[in-house]
Amino acid sequence: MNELLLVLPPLIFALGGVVLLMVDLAIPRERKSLTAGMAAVVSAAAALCAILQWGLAGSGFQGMISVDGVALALDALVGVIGVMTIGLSLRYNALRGILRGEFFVLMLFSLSGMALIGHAANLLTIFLAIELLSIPLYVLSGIARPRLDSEESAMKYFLLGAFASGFLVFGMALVYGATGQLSLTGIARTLITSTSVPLLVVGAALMLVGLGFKVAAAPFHMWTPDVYQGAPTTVTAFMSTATKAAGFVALLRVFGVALGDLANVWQPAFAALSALTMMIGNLGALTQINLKRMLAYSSIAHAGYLLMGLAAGGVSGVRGVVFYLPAYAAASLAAFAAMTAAHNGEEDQSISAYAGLSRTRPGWALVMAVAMLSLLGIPPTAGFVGKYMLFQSAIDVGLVPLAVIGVLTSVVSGYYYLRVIVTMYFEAPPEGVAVTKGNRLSLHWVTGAIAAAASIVLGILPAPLINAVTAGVTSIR
Amino acid sequence: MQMLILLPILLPLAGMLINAAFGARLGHRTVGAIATTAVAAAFALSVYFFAQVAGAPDHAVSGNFGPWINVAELEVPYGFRIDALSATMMLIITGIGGLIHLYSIGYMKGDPRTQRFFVYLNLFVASMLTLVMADNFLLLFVGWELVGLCSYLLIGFWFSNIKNAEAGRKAFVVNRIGDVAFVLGVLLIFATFGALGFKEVFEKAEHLKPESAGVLTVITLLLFGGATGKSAQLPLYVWLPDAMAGPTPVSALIHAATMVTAGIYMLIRSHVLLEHAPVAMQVIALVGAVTAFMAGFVALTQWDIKKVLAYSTVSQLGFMVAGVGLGALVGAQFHLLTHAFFKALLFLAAGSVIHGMEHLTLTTGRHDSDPQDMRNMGGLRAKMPITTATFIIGGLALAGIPPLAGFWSKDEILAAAARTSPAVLVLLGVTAAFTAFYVGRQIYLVFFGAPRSEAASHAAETAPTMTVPLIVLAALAVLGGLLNLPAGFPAEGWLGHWLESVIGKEPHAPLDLALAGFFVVLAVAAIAFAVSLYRRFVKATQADPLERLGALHGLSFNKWHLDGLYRAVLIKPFYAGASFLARIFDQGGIDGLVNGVGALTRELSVTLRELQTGFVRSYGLITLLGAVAVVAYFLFTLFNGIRP
Amino acid sequence: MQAEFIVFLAVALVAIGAAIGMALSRHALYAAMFLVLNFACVAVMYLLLNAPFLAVAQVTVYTGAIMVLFVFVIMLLGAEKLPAQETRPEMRWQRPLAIGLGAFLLLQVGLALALPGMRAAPEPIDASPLAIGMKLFTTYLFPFEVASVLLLAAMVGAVTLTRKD
Amino acid sequence: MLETNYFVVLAGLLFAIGAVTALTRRNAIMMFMAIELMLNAANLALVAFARQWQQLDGQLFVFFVMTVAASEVAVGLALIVSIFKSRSSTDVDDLHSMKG
Repeated sequence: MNELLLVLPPLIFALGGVVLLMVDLAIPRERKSLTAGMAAVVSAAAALCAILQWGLAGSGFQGMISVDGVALALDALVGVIGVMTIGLSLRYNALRGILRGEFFVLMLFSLSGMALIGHAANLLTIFLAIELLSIPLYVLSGIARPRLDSEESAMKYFLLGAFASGFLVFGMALVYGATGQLSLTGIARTLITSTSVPLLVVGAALMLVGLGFKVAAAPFHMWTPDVYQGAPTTVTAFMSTATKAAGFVALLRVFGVALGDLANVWQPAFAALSALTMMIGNLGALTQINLKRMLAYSSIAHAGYLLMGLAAGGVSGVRGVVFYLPAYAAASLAAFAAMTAAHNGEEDQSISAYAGLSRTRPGWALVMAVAMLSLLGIPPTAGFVGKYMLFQSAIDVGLVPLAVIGVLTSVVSGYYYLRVIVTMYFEAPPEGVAVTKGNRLSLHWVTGAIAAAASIVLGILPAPLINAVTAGVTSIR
Repeated sequence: MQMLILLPILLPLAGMLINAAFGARLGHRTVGAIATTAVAAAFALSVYFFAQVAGAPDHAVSGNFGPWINVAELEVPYGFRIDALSATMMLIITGIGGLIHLYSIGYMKGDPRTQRFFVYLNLFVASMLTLVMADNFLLLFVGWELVGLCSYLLIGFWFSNIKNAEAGRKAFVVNRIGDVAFVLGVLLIFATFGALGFKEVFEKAEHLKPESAGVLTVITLLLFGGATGKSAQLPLYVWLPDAMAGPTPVSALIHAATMVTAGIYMLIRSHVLLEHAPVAMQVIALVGAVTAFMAGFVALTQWDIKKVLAYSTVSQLGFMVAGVGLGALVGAQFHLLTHAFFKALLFLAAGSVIHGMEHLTLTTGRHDSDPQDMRNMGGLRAKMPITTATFIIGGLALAGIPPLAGFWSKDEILAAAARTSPAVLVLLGVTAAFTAFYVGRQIYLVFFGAPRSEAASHAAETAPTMTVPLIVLAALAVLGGLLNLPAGFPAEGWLGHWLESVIGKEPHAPLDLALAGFFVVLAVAAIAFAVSLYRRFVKATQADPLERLGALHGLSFNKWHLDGLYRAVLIKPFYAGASFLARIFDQGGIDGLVNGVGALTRELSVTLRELQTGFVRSYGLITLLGAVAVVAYFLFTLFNGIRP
Repeated sequence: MQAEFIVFLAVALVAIGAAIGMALSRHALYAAMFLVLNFACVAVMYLLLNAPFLAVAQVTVYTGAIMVLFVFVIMLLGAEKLPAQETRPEMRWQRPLAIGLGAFLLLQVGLALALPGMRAAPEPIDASPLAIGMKLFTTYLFPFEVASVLLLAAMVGAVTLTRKD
Repeated sequence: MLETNYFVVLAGLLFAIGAVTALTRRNAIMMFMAIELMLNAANLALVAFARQWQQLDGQLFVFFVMTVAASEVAVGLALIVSIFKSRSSTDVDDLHSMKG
């Protein structure tokens, strides 16, 4: 019984999903916001539980799972992201006619998979957790059917996701073959004595393909722009923040914990992938005229910055990653919140549709501007602190060229992030757009404002979070 | 005491927040009053701290407000420290800033976006104060980035003109290129010294082993790279002339008096590092001198009243940078100070002139001539007496005519150059002559002779909120030289003594009468020459008398043909094969290079996006390609002898 | 040894043949049948590898359930006839590149295997259904529970995607 | 006894054929079947390695891969059917409205 406490947050998500599935049957179609509210409560409870469990460490279920600071941090982060996504989906999903009970049930299942990744202590658990997070997401991307772009998005995500899963499993098989171990610590233990290192290395590389796909690292990023664009925006917001966090923790667990002693083989590859991802993400975003697609490329670029932390490794690199994940999530959620708020119902994704937003919706323009500045990394936003930590960790271990590429690509990113601000503040609104003085106090607005405020607060007062993250990272087991 | 040190930053910040939240309901006059009061109060506090610093045993007041970024080995506090150098900068920022706020009330009258203007202006003052009060490199960088952001927002302030928005974006991006160098410098400082606080870094730098001198040179050059962006030096100066698209008070405050001196401040602040990197010092001196010369040369033939001042600013910043490179830190800071006085004055007076020139348009609605083109002016001294007098004082101070402020500060830098580097002396000396010439040309074309357009003949003096700051600044431009008189004068070298606690004792020379006399004669001659040339310029459509110089005039007027040069030397060979790119570079110029790099990046972006075909199977193919590549890379590192 | 090897070789060849047959088949149903054949061959391999219970599961789960579902969908959609390959000009490099990269990947895996060589196979251990069941409900209890959630999620997902509303 | 390598090479071969087939067939169902082949190849490798190490863990992993495959099939086929309803096509190349 005690062992269940070790996986309490993911358990809450999963049980919440099961219960909600049944409760939802009793909720009439027009009252689905009730389902959303309950899902938010479940999500918040899981996050709260993770925070209350802070400091817990141990492993259980015959070494299948473990808990440490990073696991709890991920639980809390995805829980909060879950609550905020639900906050955004009420209005957006209702306008698009996808305010369905299953939406929230599937989200909770996906959240349980994400949370489980942090607790996984075995390749099998990691594999199952990744599938548990992915399969509901395939469905959520396509939930706006029969919209063609939503269907196309789901199909592309599904086919490529399953393809990448194949690589992941094959890689795991090879690693198992080389070490005879499935548990992460077991692999770490036998790494030194393994007689078939090449097999191990090929297995590790194939696992990197599968996990790199989840975090949208180049060259496994190809699905990202299309899927993000076509999926309902709330799902996109969820994917770009929560999935990325879970994916990076998976990379951390597989490569940091299990293959840590092999670091001098995989770290150069991580550095190369990081550089490639930063370049492709930022270049791709540069000439986008579609805001959602631009944010998708921006998400790829940020996977590159995060990979830099893993390539640098050590406490300082990993700490940078774990700090940057919530920083990025806050900014990204703020951006998507503003995006879904700016238009009613049928969203116009082109950047030019946001012209003059500072006059028609001043509050949302501010939220969007804060998000852009944080993504760009202008002090004193959270994005700056996070990027600084990542770049510093790279310099510290001598990855100077990588840090230079990072800084240079952030300069490039200035071009497209600022274009959004220019459009909102320096261009006249299109004809016939009503000016809204002040924002009605809606759930949507509160969510967006909180995300934007978090982007600034985490930049001005990052110390408590940095302390917590440091404690979490040093407790990795 | 601890908390009090934050007040100079918090006051403008509070002014900004009040105006941002309630400004719409307060009315433009109140908004302006609040903003100005906030900065004036910050000025009073700066004076208070100035006195505190003078009285403090270690000549500094500091406050630490807990950690900002604290990761075990990296502890960056919210630490502020006011020492002699910071206190001087604070007085400039809040003093001149306050005057410019006051001036802006009149200048922005009737503009529907006054509220936003003052919000940005207050934010700028707060950020600039953060920059000079920070006690570590990272917090300095916060201010550094925020002033850049404000500058960007204010350049593009009149966004209805798309060119303004473009200029703003260009300023931001070019500055970010400088920032890349600066960030890398900061990262390298931490990697080298394990600290970011000024005190720790400089102490460790003093005891650095000689074999690490190479690192110091790299760090110093990277920091200087940052300064070339913010302080508009070659090759990144391109943004500053364009930045004049913003409102004139902004040009005065941000792009002449304060923000552009941030690079100089940062270099002086890091003088300990500089002193251990003689090679970097030489580079800095040379870049400064060449920038001064080239920009001064371009200023000779410009027609736009603000463009002349813009290039002049670049040129004078070059003087300061050269001063830093020559080791004349006091001279550089002194020139920074006097330049802030007289260049702010010149810009505000120019703004007043433009306002006066627009008088006809405002009263009759007629709009027939460019109010910034000096060819359309002439004879304004009768219509705008205060503006004329103050402009002439500012101009003569800039030209280095004794006993005005500019003479003393420029002389110190020239004397330092005479002591150490003949090449720099020649470049700066010629620049001084250029300066006097374009000042004479500008003053004569604007205020003397007969009006050359209807707008000029109907110009009118501007309101007192605008003229009072002019008078105050003119007084400062006259008296500023007293702050650091050469040895042998009463109260000699006050600024040098004052800064001793920060930059150490610098030898203080008496006035070299021969050198000073030579340059004064040169300046007077250049002004006289300019006046004699432009006496005959009576019609707006007339050709510039300087055109008789032929190729040289073209060189100056077309800003060194850097367009063609860059295209021929750098761009054409580089992209010879890629003819499809050629059209992008037709815009040309250093601008062209900046735009060209941008265009190249965009081209890359478009190419990259063509790979994104939309076909799921081709995505899968690239995934497979990535898989094969990653496996190969893993095996490669493995077989390269690296075993776990 | 010899006999075992011959069986392996024969089954392996059939498996490869079936896989290639699926890859080239013009008809979706034939492709599905080739895949069933391939799965059956793999089941035989499981027997050779001392995994009798898995072999049974392979036949029941894969060929019995999964492939039936495939065939059902193929017939439901009337999608038996497959379109001609690669008519789009932008996809003309797809096939050669895919084959090249696939071959390269195989080469890499082969290289990794060939170098150190695996130890000679040891004595077989107890892989009876009982042993497997014991292990599944002790060591693998937690993953088992996760798998049940996964199946539930998939079920909800499938219904969500096809339900009329 | 048969060497483990034989089986793993066979698994690699099947995996590669599966991957290539997934990329060369335009029909979504075909692509999906090829991906099943890839998973199956991984299973074969797992079982071979399980025998190599004298463990049951590799075999048990295979059970879970089968479960995952079944879930993927359920969702994937539902998706294909759902898209077929709106487009009357299972050709993945028809899905390229989003690109760039």
